[in-house]
Amino acid sequence: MSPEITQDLTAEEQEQLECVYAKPETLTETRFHYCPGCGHSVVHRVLMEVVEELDIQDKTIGIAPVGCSVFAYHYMNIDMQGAAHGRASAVATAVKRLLPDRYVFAYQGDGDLAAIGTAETIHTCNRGENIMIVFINNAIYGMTGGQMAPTTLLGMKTSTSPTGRTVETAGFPIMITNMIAMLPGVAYVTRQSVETPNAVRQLKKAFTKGFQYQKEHKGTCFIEVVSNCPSGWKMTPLQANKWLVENMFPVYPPGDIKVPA
Amino acid sequence: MSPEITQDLTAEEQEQLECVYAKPETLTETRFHYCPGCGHSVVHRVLMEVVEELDIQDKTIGIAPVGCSVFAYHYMNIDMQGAAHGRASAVATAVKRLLPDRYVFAYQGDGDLAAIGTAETIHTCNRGENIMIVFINNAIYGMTGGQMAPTTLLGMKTSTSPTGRTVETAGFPIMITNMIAMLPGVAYVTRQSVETPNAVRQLKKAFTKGFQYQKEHKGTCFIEVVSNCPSGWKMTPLQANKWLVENMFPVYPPGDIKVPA
Amino acid sequence: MGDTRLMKGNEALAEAAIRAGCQGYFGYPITPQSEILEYLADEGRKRGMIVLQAESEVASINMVYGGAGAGARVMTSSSSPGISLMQEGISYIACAELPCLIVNVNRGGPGLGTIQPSQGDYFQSVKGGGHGDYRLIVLAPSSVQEMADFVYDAFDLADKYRTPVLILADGALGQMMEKVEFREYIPADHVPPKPWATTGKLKERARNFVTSLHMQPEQMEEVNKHLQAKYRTIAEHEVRYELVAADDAEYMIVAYGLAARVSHRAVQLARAEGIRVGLLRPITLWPYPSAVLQSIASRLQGVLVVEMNAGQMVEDVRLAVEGRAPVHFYGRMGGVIPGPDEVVRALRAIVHNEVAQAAEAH
Amino acid sequence: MGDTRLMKGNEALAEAAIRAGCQGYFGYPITPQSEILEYLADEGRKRGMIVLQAESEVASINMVYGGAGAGARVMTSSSSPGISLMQEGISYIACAELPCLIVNVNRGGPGLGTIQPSQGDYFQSVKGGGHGDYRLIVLAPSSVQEMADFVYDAFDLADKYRTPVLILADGALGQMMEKVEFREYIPADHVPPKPWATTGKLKERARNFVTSLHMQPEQMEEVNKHLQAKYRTIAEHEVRYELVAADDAEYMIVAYGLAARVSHRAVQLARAEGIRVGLLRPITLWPYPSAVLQSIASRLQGVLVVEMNAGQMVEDVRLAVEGRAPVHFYGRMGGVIPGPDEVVRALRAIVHNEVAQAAEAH
Amino acid sequence: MAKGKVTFDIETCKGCELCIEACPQLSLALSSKINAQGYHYAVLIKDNCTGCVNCALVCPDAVITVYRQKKKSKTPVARITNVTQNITVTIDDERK
Amino acid sequence: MAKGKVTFDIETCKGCELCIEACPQLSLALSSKINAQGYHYAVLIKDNCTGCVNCALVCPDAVITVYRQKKKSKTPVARITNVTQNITVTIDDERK
Amino acid sequence: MTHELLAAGFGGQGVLSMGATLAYAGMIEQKEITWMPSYGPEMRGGTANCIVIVSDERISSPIVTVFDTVIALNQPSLEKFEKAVRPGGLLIYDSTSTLTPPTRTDIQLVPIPAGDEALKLKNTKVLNMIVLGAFLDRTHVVNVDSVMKALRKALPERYHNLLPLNEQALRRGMELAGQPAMV
Amino acid sequence: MTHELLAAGFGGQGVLSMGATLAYAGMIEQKEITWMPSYGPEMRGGTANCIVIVSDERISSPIVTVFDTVIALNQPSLEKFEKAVRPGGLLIYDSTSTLTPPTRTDIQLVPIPAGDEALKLKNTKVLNMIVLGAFLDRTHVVNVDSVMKALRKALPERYHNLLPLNEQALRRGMELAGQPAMV
Ligand SMILES: Cc1ncc(C[n+]2csc(CCOP(=O)(O)OP(=O)(O)O)c2C)c(N)n1
Ligand SMILES: Cc1ncc(C[n+]2csc(CCOP(=O)(O)OP(=O)(O)O)c2C)c(N)n1
Ligand code: SF4
Ligand code: SF4
Ligand code: SF4
Ligand code: SF4
Ligand code: SF4
Ligand code: SF4
Ligand SMILES: [Mg+2]
Ligand SMILES: [Mg+2]
Repeated sequence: MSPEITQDLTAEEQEQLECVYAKPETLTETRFHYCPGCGHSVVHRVLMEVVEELDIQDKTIGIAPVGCSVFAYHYMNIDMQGAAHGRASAVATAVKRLLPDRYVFAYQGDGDLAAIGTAETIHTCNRGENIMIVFINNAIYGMTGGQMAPTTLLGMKTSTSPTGRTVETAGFPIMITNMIAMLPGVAYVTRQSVETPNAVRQLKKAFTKGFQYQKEHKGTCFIEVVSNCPSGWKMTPLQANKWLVENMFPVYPPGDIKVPA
Repeated sequence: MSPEITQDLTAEEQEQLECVYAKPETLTETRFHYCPGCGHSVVHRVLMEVVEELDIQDKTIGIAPVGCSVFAYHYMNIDMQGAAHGRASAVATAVKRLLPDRYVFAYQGDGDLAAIGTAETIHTCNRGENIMIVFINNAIYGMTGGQMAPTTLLGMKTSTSPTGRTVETAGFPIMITNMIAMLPGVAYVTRQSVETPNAVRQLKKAFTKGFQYQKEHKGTCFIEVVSNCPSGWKMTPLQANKWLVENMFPVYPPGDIKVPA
Repeated sequence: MGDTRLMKGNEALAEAAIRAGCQGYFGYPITPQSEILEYLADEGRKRGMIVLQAESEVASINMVYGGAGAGARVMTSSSSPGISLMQEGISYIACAELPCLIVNVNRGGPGLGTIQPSQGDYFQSVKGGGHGDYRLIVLAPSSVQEMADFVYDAFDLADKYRTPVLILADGALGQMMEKVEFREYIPADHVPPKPWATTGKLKERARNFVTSLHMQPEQMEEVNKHLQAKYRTIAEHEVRYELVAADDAEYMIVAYGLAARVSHRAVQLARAEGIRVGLLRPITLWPYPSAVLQSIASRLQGVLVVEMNAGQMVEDVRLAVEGRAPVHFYGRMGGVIPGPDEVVRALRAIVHNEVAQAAEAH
Repeated sequence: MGDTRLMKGNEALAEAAIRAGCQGYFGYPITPQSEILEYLADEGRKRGMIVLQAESEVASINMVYGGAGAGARVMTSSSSPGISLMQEGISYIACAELPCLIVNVNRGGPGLGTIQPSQGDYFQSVKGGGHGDYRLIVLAPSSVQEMADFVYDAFDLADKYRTPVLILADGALGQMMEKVEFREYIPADHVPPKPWATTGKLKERARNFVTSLHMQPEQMEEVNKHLQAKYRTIAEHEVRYELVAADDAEYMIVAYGLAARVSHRAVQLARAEGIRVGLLRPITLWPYPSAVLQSIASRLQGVLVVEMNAGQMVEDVRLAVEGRAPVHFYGRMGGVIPGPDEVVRALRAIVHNEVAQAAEAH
Repeated sequence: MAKGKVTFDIETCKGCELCIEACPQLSLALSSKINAQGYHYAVLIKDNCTGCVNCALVCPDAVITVYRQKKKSKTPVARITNVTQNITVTIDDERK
Repeated sequence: MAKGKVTFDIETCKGCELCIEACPQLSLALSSKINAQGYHYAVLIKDNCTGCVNCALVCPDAVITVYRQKKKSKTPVARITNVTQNITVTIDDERK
Repeated sequence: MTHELLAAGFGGQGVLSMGATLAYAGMIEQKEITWMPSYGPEMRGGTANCIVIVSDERISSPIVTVFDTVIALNQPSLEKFEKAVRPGGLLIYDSTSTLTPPTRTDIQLVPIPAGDEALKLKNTKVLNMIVLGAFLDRTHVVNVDSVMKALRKALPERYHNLLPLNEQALRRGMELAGQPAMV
Repeated sequence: MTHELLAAGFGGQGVLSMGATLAYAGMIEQKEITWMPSYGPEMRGGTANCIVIVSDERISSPIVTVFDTVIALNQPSLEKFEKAVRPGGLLIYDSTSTLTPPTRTDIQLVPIPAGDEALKLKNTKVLNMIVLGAFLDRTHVVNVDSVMKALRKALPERYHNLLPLNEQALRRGMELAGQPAMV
């Protein structure tokens, strides 16, 4: 290990350097409670960067789920509601219908969105509610300690699939995003991730588009983020991201699934 | 009108004719409570004909929904359970898992299956439960007096879409059957109808296949029947069937959507 | 006659909601209350209301949560099984202190039951069908006029106390027609603004968030203490009831909703027979008019509780009477409505029995 | 030591379910009870049980309906918000008379609340959180041993009376470890066969159907009368409770579950101070041990109800005591557990106050 | 004689006319009379029924029983078992 | 001097190492010290940072601020309005 | 004055709307009214009935079990509700569809051949108005002008061409009720 | 005999399993026991504590607020629970991680340099066993053999190679506790 170098900016550096990246103002001072390396907080930050850049902090209302991101409103410096488990899109529907000129998004985990909230998710999208749904797919129930999710991969061990998920007991991992993409009311469907700088840049573009389309009344925008859960997966953050690329991507390949005409 | 002819069989006729069609024994004596011309009872009868022909009355367990067919167990002479609104497939799941050698089917309307029961329907199918789901799509809530269903056509007037269903308020009619067909656990998906003798014959074949595949553990069989609701549609039965062909079929075209490999 | 109309209770309630400035309705069809959704889908939409037929009652109540959280005046309605499905959502709404109106046009249970009128959901309404310690203000109309009037009241109470208000009406009140006069809606002046609503974070204020989650038990206990204090305030100020022929009464019937109408007639019939009986009709089922009952209990020879269920409110009556007078119960279940004659018979039996007992004692 | 093990309450309950021959478990994760599902997903499956992680609590309870209707011994478990979602299903199960076990490991509410132990769901459990007139047999364990033992009992009661049984345990009982001895499960001999189950219509019998629907109110009233008669039978035969130091008691604490354990200690401490206090621990919360309370009430100087909520069971106590003794309440909310010292303090305040009042009276 | 015939459980008929529409022979019509439920019920009005079963297939209320000219009997005329050697059997087809 | 630099909010860092993995310059490492949360936090160990922002993009805890050599200033040096006739403006680029 | 009426018949016979029309007319006359349907299962068919109370005072119970008048438009209703008429009360029934006439002697029986008369008026839908006419004639609970006003208000414009026919039916019913019982 | 213990520390320090081991040992000695975790939010991190009661009699409350012994493995726990020791009771704490030592004089203070000792044993995971050893030495609530038996039963086979190290740690803790307080 090389000797440590000055960690603060020197006077000279202060003069010559300009800040090109800092935590956005749209995040509060509160430290994230997430486990080390968890993708949730990256997504939070990127989302808030976009809100900052589009200058829509005063017009954006977010809906937090029940899941590890239940406290999203502690971090995102915007008006938010915490929905009951699975119902974020129903809550978002009402907010948007009653405040149609606001930007509304629901932020949900895979248990929340694709298990208990399946009906609300599908009908919100089928109605083409003019909102953005951010879907964090980490293939596990993070918050409750690592149970199988509907998106858990086959063979994956979790506390409720101790010998690995099997088709016989639990069926295949559900491709909810692809089902959603079929619905005519849905304008934009994309699958993103946050395990590399480039992935983060792509996600940012996706969020920007999502808000743009919402402004243009194009219909529902659905953004899946294939994410990790180092704690639930019982891996280090680096292992988790590697595992994600090797195992999640083959089943949930990143990329646009539907774009507006 | 020609003069009436003997309505009973003459002695001679009794000698020379044989019965080629009669109500199956697998239907009880109870008269159907359905409105004149309603498709529900045709489907009931055809289903029970198949149970009779396959000689599986003692092994078949049906789950009735909440909807006009809530009293299915008064007509079908088999063991049945009446599920809560929307939950027939969850009920069927448990019955089948606990009695795996029985034939289990859920019988559900469009409100039951595709609105309140969306999550149960999709997850039952995603788990590939080895059951048959019979889905009566009459594009309306018959039982409660003609409210809009998720499958109600655009422009269709119902008591809750008094000026016709619009995309803005209610989104597009949901293509739940096509979504279901995407799920790998689902073996057989077909869309049938009962407005002509031939359609009835086709439906019978579909039911026969459904039970056959269940025997072979192929996974979920999903049989949609595009049906009518003369009362809800405020039409005579003949008008209703004509309307069905002209308006429902373009949106819900009959035919197989997925067949086992 | 101005704004007097002949309407079903369900329609009157819906019309009153429009007039009360309700901005959003979210609901799912179920007999015997679908007319509320149907009326609003027509009239409400025409008059600018957001009316959404949701995919289920679970979705409906969570839409109400969202709409109320966004600061709008919103409501839902359903009937018994549908209300059961809303219990989680109601508990959330109560805890997050969101003002809204929930209407239960009660049908016969349990289970799928019947679609006929019932009061079987009393316990669920007043003791909390959902989890945790919370209360709903529960208003029990007994005429079509009240189906309309209580909507104004309900919305104002909801806003005043930031609490969900339930209108509990049996199916008959939803289906029957009476004339109803719509007075102009003037929001009560105690109705506060909603600076807490999530309408978009303005620079000049901190972000608003609506939640029912508090990770630390001590924090959650504070939330509970706050709620309990609020409930005490409500209990002090918002008890409503009607007393009929109570002054000289030796017996009191206690009944609400349709059963109170039936009992009112029974009081008239029984008085004609010389039985000195009065009627207490609780209008708020929570907070319950315990004090009035308590204050008259000791001069009564008996109390007869009449309900369209197996005996639920009778517990609240017994809690108020606390042994000061014998409490009797007469009920019909599963969608059956008692007639005034039955109630009189039940009353007569009590009176005679007591007279007999008194005689025996001598 | 044989089959004695050190286990969490949740695990003990799950192990007991396997031993009781439970054939199907359907549930959805939620803290603080996910260990039940997790244990069964491992051990239960290995030992032949059908264990299905459902897509939601709504699905779970309806799977329980299906499984019970098919004649199998089945169960589900959840915690407060999840149990609220089951209320419609529970009402259906009660009405269709399907035997099954429901476990609520109660956490702090309302709303999303906390995950810490609470008794905030008492009302929901005993008064019926779902619609219509129905009852659950409610068993309240207060140790890990009872978490196991009551499972045997619950399944037998469920089958005997064709009724859903609820085990109501606060979160602490699920999470704490104690030693637990698994006695062999011998089905009670009153456990009847299930000829009504839908297992396939045999030639020799009419079809079976499971339903909670009865279109005619008169029919539905009959169903209700039948249910009410059954509930009366249960109330007569199945009341369970524990009395501690009651013989010479001038004061009684009434508490269940964890609060009863805490209160037991408080009794010991208070007795050491010379306060003659006993403990009534209801084991069945419904049917409630009203009779025993009633029978001792008049010789008491006071009753102190201790709950981990804002005061719910206290109503049942007051209904039983009916003014024969003053009833006091001490509670903690939102996931906070009272300590024995707090309970003693509350008791002391009552005793001193009464002594003071008595002195004043002289 | 026609090749087929249909009979109706007239008290169960709801007069929906679907059978009438389905009959390729136009053999059916509603009666001018009503049954106890208040419905004009379906009746056979022509002697040209072929026993094609169409009407019965579409009838929602399982009202219709259909008869058709008997096919050549398929019931066995004899039962021969335990054949250990080649034998020859001739059937006399003139039973009636 | 390097073209960029990064600073860390070390008390917020959870030592997940994602930034280290993401840095193309291999400029980062975990410190041997721990912060109050108990984590070994990330630090800059080389003087070769380009300010590419990669580390900050992947950091889950928004710990990292990135600086880069200033671009030519884009702030206006003068403000010219209401031009009614053609004019010529020359900028003296030697401000420093 | 308080009048308590029960009207019963088959689903399609218009008993509910007859009751509603009467209630509306009562409202026009500034009376207190209540109309209570016995609503059936969530499906079609079967019998229907409603209670209508018209009164000068606040109406206590909308549910009564003994009526001043019962109107029965079919045999089952007649059988079911004959006993619900208070002694001295009225029982009006459609004699066209009645096989077994009522037998009570302590009440006034008013058979109206409403089915036949409706056929004569070439519209079976007005059967209910004929019977309502008979009711008005016998009770004067409201007057016929109020009923016509009620119909005018309650009927959508596009059906207003049917108003004269309805009036004709009402008046025919009044006539028939005026005649001595033809039992 | 009844002994009531509270053990508290950071999430990863093994206070819960230390408590469970003690409980298991109690069970092996046929005592009554209860182990009550204070379980935290549904997410990771933060502090953890548990109450362990070992008794010869049926245990009434598993919740107590005053303890015979408090074991504190970090500064926040020490500050929070110092006052929870009953007068005359024990306060055992990891002196390695303690910045501000406890100040009460009416209780026995037992500082154990567990962090340093664990480093010496080259496995920070055994810190909890060192402290447990100290506890056993001072209280004799259970004996060390029972604890070893408990570990053997509770640990999965694949970790049995760690048993000797654990025993070493336990014994080291007993030694340290035997020495006079080094405050
Ligand atoms: C009605 C209800 N059921 C269950 C729970 C428990 N619960 C909380 S979060 C969660 C799932 C979390 O998984 P996911 O949605 O994938 O989010 P993650 O934590 O993985 O981000 C569950 C089951 C609850 N709070 N409410
Ligand atoms: C929880 C609940 N919500 C609503 C209802 C009322 N309800 C009964 S049937 C039905 C819908 C019927 O429509 P569908 O499923 O399409 O069946 P159909 O009658 O058209 O055959 C509804 C909403 C109910 N019984 N339970
Ligand atoms: S449990 Fe998983 S999803 Fe939740 S914060 Fe930790 S790593 Fe992230
Ligand atoms: S309402 Fe519609 S679906 Fe129901 S029975 Fe009548 S026609 Fe059939
Ligand atoms: S069997 Fe065929 S030919 Fe005969 S009546 Fe029926 S449809 Fe017509
Ligand atoms: S189809 Fe059946 S019910 Fe309809 S008219 Fe013909 S016989 Fe009658
Ligand atoms: S900005 Fe780029 S070069 Fe500099 S430390 Fe971060 S990743 Fe490395
Ligand atoms: S990515 Fe962030 S939290 Fe992780 S080690 Fe680097 S600076 Fe720390
Ligand atoms: Mg997840
Ligand atoms: Mg339908």
